[in-house]
Amino acid sequence: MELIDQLFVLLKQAILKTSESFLPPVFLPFLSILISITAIALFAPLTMMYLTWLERKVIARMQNRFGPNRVGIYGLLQPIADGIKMLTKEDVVPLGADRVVHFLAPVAVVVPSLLLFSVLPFGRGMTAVNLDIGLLFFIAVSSIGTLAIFMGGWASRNKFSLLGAMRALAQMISYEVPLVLSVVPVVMMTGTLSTQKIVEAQAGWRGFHWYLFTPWGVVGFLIFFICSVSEVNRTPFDIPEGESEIVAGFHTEYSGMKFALFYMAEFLGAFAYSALGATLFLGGWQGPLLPSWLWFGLKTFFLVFVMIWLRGTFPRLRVDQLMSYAWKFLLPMALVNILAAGIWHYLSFPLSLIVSASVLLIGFIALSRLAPTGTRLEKRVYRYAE
Amino acid sequence: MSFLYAKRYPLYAKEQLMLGLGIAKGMIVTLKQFIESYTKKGSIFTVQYPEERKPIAEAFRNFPILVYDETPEDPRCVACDICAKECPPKCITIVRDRDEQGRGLQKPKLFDIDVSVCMSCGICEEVCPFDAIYMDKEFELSAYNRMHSLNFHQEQLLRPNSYFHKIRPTDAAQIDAKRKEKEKAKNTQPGTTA
Amino acid sequence: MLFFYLLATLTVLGALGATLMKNLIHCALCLILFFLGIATFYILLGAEFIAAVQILIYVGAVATLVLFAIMLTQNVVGETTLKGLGQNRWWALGLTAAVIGILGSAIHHQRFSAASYAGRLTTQEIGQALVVVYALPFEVVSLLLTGAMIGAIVIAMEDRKKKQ
Amino acid sequence: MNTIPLTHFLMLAAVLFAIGLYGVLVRKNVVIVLMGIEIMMNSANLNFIAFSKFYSASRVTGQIFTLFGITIAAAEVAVGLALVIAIFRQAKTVEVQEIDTLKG
Repeated sequence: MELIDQLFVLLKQAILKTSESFLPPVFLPFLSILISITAIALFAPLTMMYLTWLERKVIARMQNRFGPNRVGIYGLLQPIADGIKMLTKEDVVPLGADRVVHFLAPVAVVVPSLLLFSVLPFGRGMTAVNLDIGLLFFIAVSSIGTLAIFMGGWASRNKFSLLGAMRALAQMISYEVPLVLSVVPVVMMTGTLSTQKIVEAQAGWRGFHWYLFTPWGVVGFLIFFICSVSEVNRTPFDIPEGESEIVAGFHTEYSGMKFALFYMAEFLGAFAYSALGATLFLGGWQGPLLPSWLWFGLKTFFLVFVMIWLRGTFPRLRVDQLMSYAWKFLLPMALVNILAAGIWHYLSFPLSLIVSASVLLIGFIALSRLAPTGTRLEKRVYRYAE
Repeated sequence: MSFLYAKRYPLYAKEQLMLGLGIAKGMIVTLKQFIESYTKKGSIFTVQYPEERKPIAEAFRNFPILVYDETPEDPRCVACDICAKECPPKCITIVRDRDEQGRGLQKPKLFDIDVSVCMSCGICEEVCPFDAIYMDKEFELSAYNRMHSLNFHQEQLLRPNSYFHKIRPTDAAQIDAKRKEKEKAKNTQPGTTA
Repeated sequence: MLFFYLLATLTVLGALGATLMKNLIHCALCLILFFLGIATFYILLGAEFIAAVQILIYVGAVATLVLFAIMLTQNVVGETTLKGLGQNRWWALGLTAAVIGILGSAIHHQRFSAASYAGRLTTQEIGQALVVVYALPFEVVSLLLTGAMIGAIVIAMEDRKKKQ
Repeated sequence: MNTIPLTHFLMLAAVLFAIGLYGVLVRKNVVIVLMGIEIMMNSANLNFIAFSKFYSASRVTGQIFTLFGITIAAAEVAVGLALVIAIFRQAKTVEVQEIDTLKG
C-alpha cells in the first residue's frame, strides 16, 4: 500500500539516485526541480486535452447524443485530432492590431494557469513547490490571468473583443473578492497558507475531518466553487466569450495555435481551481483506502464533472445580474461565513454547530430579502386602446 | 385583446428559502438524462449513419430511373418525349433511335437526365403512358464535378424491373398487374378480330 | 550576482517603458513588467509573503485600475497619444540626475554593517506583528482604505440628478 | 542566496525613484503621472524590504511598513484615478497643463 501511495515520490528519488553517479552534485537540486517541472509540463496538457474530450462526451450524454466517437475507440483520439487541426490552422493577425500585445496575450494567459499547478498538493509529499504561502501565491497568480485576457481583448482591435475583455475584467475582479474571502475561514482554521498543511489538517477519522463537514465549510465551499466557476469564465458566467451575443469575446481575433492556448488556459484554470477546491474543502489527498494521488484525482475529477454538469444545464447570466449577484449576495455571504467560522472555532461542539449554522441561515434569509424580485404575469391595462 | 406582461413583485417568505431550489431541480434533470443515457435503452436515438441506416420510407422519391423488363437494350421507354415536355425544369433530353433507312424506332438512342437540375417532383412518372420512368430512392450521388458527371446518361438510368420491385414493392405489383391485363386485353382483342 | 543584474535591468526597463512610451497601453504593460520585477526582488530578499501580496494588489488590481482609467479617459480614439514630453524636459532631466547623485553619494559614504540576517521571516511572525505590535496602524489603514474606496466611488459616480 | 550587498539594492531603488520622478515631471497625461508616483512608492518599498533583510533590528518592521506602503499606494491610486475620471468628465481633457482652472 505504501509503495503505491508514494509511487511518484519514490520514482523521483530513484531518478535522482541514478543520476547522482554521473552528475556533479551541484546540479542535483536543479534536477529535482526539473523532474517536477517536466511532470507538471506533461501532466497539464494531457489533462487539458482529456478534459475537452470529457466535456464533450458528458455534455453530449446530457443532451441524449453520443459525443465524439469517430476518432479512436470512444473518441479518445479526438483531442489529438483537435490539436493537430489547431496547429495546421492559419494564424491570422488583424491589420490594425499591435502585434506585440497580440502575440503576448496568449502567452500571458497560459503562463499563470500553468503556474497554478506548482502549488497544488497532488498527493502525500507530492507538491511541486511546497511554498508556505501556497494559497496566496495561487490567488496572486490567477489575478495575472485576468490582465492577460484584457491584453488579448485590447490587442485584437475589434469592438466585440474589447467589449468581451472589459466584461471579463469586471467579472473576474468582482468574483475575486468573494473567492478570497471564502478561503479566509480555511486559513483561519489551519493557521497556515501552505496547501500542504491545509490538507494535513483535514486528516483522520475516515474523512469526517474534511472542512466540508462544518457549517461554514459547506457555505464556504459553495461560494468558493461559484466564484471559481466565474473566475474561469465557465458556463453560467461565461459572458466574456458569450458566443451568442459578442462573437467570441476576447479571443475573436485569435486563430490556430493562439486560440488553442486560450482554450488550454481555460481548461487548466478549471482543473486547477477544482483541484484547489478539493484541497481546501474536500481534504485534498486524504482518504481511507486508495493511494493519496488517486484520491486527489477522484475529488478533482468530481468537481470538474460538476463544472461540466453546470455547463450542460444552465443558460448564461446577464452582465448586471452577474455583477449584482457577486457584490450583493456572495460577498456579504462570505463575510457572514467568516463570522460563523469564528463562532465555530471558539464554542464547544454542540453549541458551536447550532450557533454558526443559525448565523449562516439568518444571513442567508437577510440577503435573500435583497434578492431580485420574482415575476408574475398580469393583464395589461390600456388607458386609450380599448 | 389583452396582453400579459411580467410584473415584478418582492419574493414571498416561502420563496426566499427556496432560492436555490430551482437550480437544484434543473441540475437533477440533466443528471437524470446523463445517467439514463447509459442505463435506459431508448434514450439515445442517434443513428450512426454510415454503419447503421434508418429504413427509407416506401413513398420516398429521388431522381428518376428507366425500367426495362428483360434486357437493358429494349427499355419500356418508347421515346415519345412526353416526359421531356412535361418536366418543369426541362432536365430530360431524349433523342429517338433511327434504323438504317432513317425511320424512327420505338427506342431512345440518347436519354439524359441532368440530375443537378431535376427537382424530383415525379411528374414524369405520372405522365409516362408506358410505365417506363419511375422515381428511385438512391440518394448518395456525390460526384467530382458539376457539369458532366451529374448529367446521367441512359446506361446510368436503366434499372431492371426486379430492382423496381425491390424498392417499391406495392406500386411495382400494381403496375405489373395492370400491364398484364393490358397485355391480355391486347392479345385477346386482336385475336377476336383476326 | 548575474541574476541580480538581469532582474535589475528588466525592472529598470519596465520603469523606463512605463514613463517614456508613447502608446498608453504599452506604458501600462511596462508598468506591469515593473511590478513583477519588484516582486522578484522581494523574493530575492526573502520576503515571499510581500511578493505575493505585491503581485496580488499591484498586478491584480492597480494595473487593472490604470488600464480602466486609460480606457475611460481616451478621448483620442487612436492609441498613439499626444507627444508626452513637454518642453520642460531638460531641467527635469537635470533634477533627476541630481537626485540620483545625492542618493548615490549618501549610499556610498554611509558605512552599512553587512550583518545580513539570513533567517526567513515566516508569515506567522508578520501576522503576529501586524495584529499585536502594529494593531493601531492596522486599524487606521483599514479606515483609510474604506474612506478611500467610498470617496473614489462618490467622485467617479455619475450624479443622476444632473442628468434629468 | 549569495550575499548581494545592501548598497546594490539601495542604488537600484534610487534609480527607480529617479525614473518615477522623471516620469511625473515630464509626462503630460495625468494617468502616466500617477504611474510615475506608483513607481516612486514601489522603489521606497524596495528600500524597506532591503533593510528588513540586512538588519536584524528592522526584520519585522521593514515588511510591515511595506505592507502599509502597498495599501496606501493602492488607496492613493484609487482616489487619484477617480479624480482623473471626474476631471475628464468635466473638462474633457487629461493634459496636465490644461487642467488649471484653479489658477488665478
